[in-house]
Amino acid sequence: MNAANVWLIPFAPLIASLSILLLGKSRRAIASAPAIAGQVIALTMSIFAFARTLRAPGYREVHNFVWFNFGDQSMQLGWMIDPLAAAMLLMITFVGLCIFVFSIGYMADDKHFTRFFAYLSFFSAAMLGVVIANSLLLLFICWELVGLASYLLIGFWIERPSAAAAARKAFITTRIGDMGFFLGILLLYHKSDTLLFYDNGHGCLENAGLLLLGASATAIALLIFCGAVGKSGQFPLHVWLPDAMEGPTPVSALIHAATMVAAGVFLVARLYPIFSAGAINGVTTSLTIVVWIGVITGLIAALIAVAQFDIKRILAYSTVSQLGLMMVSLGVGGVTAGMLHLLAHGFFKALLFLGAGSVIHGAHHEQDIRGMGGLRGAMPITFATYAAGMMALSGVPLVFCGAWTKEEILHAAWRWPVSHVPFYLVMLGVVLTALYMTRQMIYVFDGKRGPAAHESPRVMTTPLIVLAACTVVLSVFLTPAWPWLDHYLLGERAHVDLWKIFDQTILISLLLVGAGIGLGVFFYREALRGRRQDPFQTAQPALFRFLANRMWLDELYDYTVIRAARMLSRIADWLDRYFWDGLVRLVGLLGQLFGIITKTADERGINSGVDETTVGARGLGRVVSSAHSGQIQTYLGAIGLGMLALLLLYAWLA
Amino acid sequence: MTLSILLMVSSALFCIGLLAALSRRHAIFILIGIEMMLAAANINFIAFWRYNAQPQPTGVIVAIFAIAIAAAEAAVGLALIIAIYRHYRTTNVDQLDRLKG
Amino acid sequence: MSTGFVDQIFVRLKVWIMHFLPPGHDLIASFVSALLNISGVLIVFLTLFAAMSVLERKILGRMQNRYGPNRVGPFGLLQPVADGIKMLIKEDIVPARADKVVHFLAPIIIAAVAMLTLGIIPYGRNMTPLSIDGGILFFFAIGSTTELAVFMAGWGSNNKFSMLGAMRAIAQMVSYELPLIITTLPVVMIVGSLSPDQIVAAQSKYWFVFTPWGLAAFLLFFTSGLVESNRTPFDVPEGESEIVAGHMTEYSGFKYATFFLAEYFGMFAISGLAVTLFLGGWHAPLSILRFVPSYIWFFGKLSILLFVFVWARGTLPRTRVDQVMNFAWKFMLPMAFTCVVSAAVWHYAGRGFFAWIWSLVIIAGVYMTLSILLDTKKKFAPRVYRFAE
Amino acid sequence: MINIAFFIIAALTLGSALAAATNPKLMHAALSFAIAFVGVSTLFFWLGAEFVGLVQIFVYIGAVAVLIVFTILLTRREGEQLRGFNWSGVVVALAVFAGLVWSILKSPSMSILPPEVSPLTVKRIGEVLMSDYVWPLMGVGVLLTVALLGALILAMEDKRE
Repeated sequence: MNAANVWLIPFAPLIASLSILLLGKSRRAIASAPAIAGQVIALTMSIFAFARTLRAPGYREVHNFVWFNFGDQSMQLGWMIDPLAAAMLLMITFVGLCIFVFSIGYMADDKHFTRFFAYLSFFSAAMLGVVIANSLLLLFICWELVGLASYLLIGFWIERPSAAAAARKAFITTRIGDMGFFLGILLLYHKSDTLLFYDNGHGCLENAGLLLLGASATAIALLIFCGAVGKSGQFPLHVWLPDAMEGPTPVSALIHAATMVAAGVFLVARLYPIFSAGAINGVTTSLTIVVWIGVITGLIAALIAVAQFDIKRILAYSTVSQLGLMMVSLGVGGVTAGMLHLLAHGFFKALLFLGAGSVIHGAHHEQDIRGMGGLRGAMPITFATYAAGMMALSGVPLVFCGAWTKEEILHAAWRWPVSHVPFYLVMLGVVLTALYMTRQMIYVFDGKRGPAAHESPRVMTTPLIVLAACTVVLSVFLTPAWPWLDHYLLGERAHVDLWKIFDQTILISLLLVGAGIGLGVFFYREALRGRRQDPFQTAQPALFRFLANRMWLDELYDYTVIRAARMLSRIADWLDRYFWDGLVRLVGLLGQLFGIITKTADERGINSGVDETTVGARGLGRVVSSAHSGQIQTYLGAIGLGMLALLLLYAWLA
Repeated sequence: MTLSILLMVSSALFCIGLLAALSRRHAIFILIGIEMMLAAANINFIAFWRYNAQPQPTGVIVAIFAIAIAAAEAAVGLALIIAIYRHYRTTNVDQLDRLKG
Repeated sequence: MSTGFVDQIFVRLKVWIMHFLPPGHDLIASFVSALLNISGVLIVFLTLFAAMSVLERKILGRMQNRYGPNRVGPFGLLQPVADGIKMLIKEDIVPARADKVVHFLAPIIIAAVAMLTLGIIPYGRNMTPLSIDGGILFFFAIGSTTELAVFMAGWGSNNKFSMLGAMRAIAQMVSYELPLIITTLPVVMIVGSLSPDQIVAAQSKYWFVFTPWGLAAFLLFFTSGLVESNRTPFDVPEGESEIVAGHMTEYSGFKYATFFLAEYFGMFAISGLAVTLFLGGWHAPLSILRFVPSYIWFFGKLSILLFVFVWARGTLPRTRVDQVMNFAWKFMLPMAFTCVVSAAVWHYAGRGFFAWIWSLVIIAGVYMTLSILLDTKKKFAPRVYRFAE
Repeated sequence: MINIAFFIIAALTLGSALAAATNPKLMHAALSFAIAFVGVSTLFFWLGAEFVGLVQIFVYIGAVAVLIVFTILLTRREGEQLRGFNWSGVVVALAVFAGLVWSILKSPSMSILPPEVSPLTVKRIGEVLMSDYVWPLMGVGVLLTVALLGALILAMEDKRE
């Protein structure tokens, strides 16, 4: 699987998607087979690609080609394999495969089964395209295809108005960010004359290309970051992500946990050279902004998550919060830490969402955690795997991968020279994460037995078990003692050093997580014995309402942005109606006036003349037509005579 | 044997063809007349080639092409006559004057 | 060559006669030469016609387990003389409403055409009566006039059966003229000349019938020739049980004999051309056998082909009209084109052993495909005969 | 001697052509037409263009004449008055003939004798056709194919009826 063939990886699911669409609605039984097959093929090829990157540290292979020429310039596209792409490929295809398998069970009763798998495969193809792109243009194309797939999947149940609205909201909100992204691409192309990342020293991410950018690097980075903000649900464009939970749960797992939202983080990581261009001590304006956006997002989302009751919504805010964390990590210079957290998060958040899906499926599509409870007995496998995911997310150390990556991020934040405020806020976020996850666990699985529930079928639990196992296994590659994956991304060789496990931060980490879980147990367990009322809500109703209503950010947008847009359109409408329309009408009146004048002139003056002419022409025609007897021999005779005349003329002239 | 006598023979054939095309009522005779006129032209081509002593046999080649085209013309023309006959039940060109002005 | 004298005896005879002419008169010399050639051909083929007419009846008789004519002369060999006398003194009936001129001209034209086509065939070394550059083209150009003559016979008789017979004859002759001409194309292509003399000269090493394309083309050519001369099994135009005698229905006496003569001359001409094109003309099959005069070889080969004509007549039943036409367009024509392609491949593959193989493969492939298609596919397969209900 | 042959050929050709143009019997006219074309091809032989003469016989006697008599058969109808003759055509034809003859006689360069040339072989014609005139040859091939198909479609029975 060399770079020239790497396009086959997204191509497999794409073909699968098309073939499913061609199958038609009625072939439910085999509709999932092409999707699974496409994903398995993509996974196999990704493993080969990954194996290729192991040949040497920092292995990178690109394949560029000319897409089209305009004038004397050419637009080049290309794809690449490097550790970043290979790791992402592996994560996306593997998690995607688990989710696909899960979907067979989850969507078994849905009437649009085939369409669902076609969309899923299409999404997978687009996302893989984003990862392997070696050209910002190709990346942008796939990026938009990802957006389209997300729109289709969020609005999958089109008959629900809320789903349609959510799909629209997601599409429009991300489009705002993409506008900035596109402007950034244009600016980048204007400055560097290429959109290829790596091109034997001429790419825009290589030193020569970066020198061309100069001072405009900050502007470009910030514009491109707009795209990342939109796609990864960062403040202030995060509002679409919780609403996107209207889609089927596997979609939430695939898009809003594992892959699509990761695209924004991936984009920043991929374009990190532009963000860090001209850095002094690892700090640039653009990176600082990234840090602060990440911090704000992480904190706000974690706070909101505490006050939610919808099981998927909690997870969605958790996702937003974790993405904020990754952004912080990228901003403070811990690129590998951010990416590792992204990969680990992909696994355990997919696990959590699928677990939530299993719960919802088992609890007859109940999504409110207050309506659940005591599911531990009814759904043991789901409970166990969900607990593993919860601990990974909360960052329980040693065996869960989330812990190590979180710790690395804390490390990186601590080392940031500008300010230590992000470090403390991130710590607060970690505590909150543990808190709301504990709350969720207690609500869902503990306490009194809620409504009747049943364990999900094997086809759904198997992916859960596999993913849970992965969260544990992955941690082996992430420990500070043998940070293999870390160094793999950095392009270095890893060394075993067991003592590093017992760094001081592990104590902090333990402390934070313990505090979070302890607080959660303290707050909720006791309170839950009898009643299903949130103790936080009773203690601080005003604050709770503030958080439960998502800090009224949606309403704020309604009152500001949307109202402003409405106002503007109303003004435009008024102008159109009265000002421009008036002008048009005036012109029309003038035209009518002119028409009346010409009509009079026509009827009185010209018409009679034309009539006379036509009468004359008709008479002439009658005379001439009498020569046309319709008999071919007459014509032939005329030709003969004409020839004779020509002959005589010629002979006479000669 | 001079060229002019040959040319006179060919022009006589041409005029007989013209006569057939102009005077006969039956549509097939128009075709026969045209074939005769083409043959007369062919005689001219061959005659000019023979009396010109050029190395390139252009006249012969043109005559061959003319014969091929005349064959095609005859085939299509006769097919037309059959089609016309089927439609109007006549081959009398005096009655085929739908295009009369 | 030791046998040169016997081989060239007729040529020498002509030269000897010519030397009596006064010198200096080229025109007279060429006129006399032509006359000698024509009379030679006529004498030989009229004799052959007479012999053929009786031999055919005798062979057919043997094939049908009877004696055949054996009353006139020794072994019935004088039968043609008796037939001739009978034909000459028979009453010549012309139908009252016949188109007299056309009715009269038709047998003359048809016989003249058959005789003319005999002119271009090389009967032996230096023994071509009319040696022109485009001999093959001459043969077919003159031969195609037969159709018009047959039409004249049918039209002039003013008889339904005559007209139907003529129509059938023309339809099948036009259809089979295509494979007939196209199968000569490979030979013309390989030799690079339309002259029969050069075609025979090109076969001094091997006969074209010994190449795959040559064999296929020969068989196709011979079959087409069978149709062109309206012989059994393709004598549909004169099928007695259907349309009396086709275009010859209204002819009697010597005119009928003339048609008969034309048919046999046509047969001779087609066989002679087949010998010239494919069977090496007057060449001996082996170089040891060169001492036998060339014309003996030619007429030997000709006799074998004529025997095959008779053999086919004695063996095969008459085909139906639609069968004849289907066979022409669905089998003969594609195979004829295949021969052309195959010959081209043979030439460009170097005319060696591998060329032989390639050529064979092409012909065999197309033959198999056509056979399978014609046998199985409903669209191509022959019409299934159904009994009247 | 040669000249006598020419005059015989010319007389035969023109005579049968005139018969073809004026004979009231359709079939006789068509057959006269065939004879006229035999005459024309003999004229080609006489002029040294043997190949063209053979092609002429091949195409006109073998194909066009047969087509014409077939067409006559197919469009025959009893009681149709087709024997009329348009005398104005004679006038036109004669006038054209007079004009042609006058212009031929008036041109001084026409009264020349043929030069001695080597006979034109079929091989030479083939070479010229395949080299200098290969594109016209292909054009004629396409034209013939199109004419074949066109004639077929024109003469085909309408399926509706």
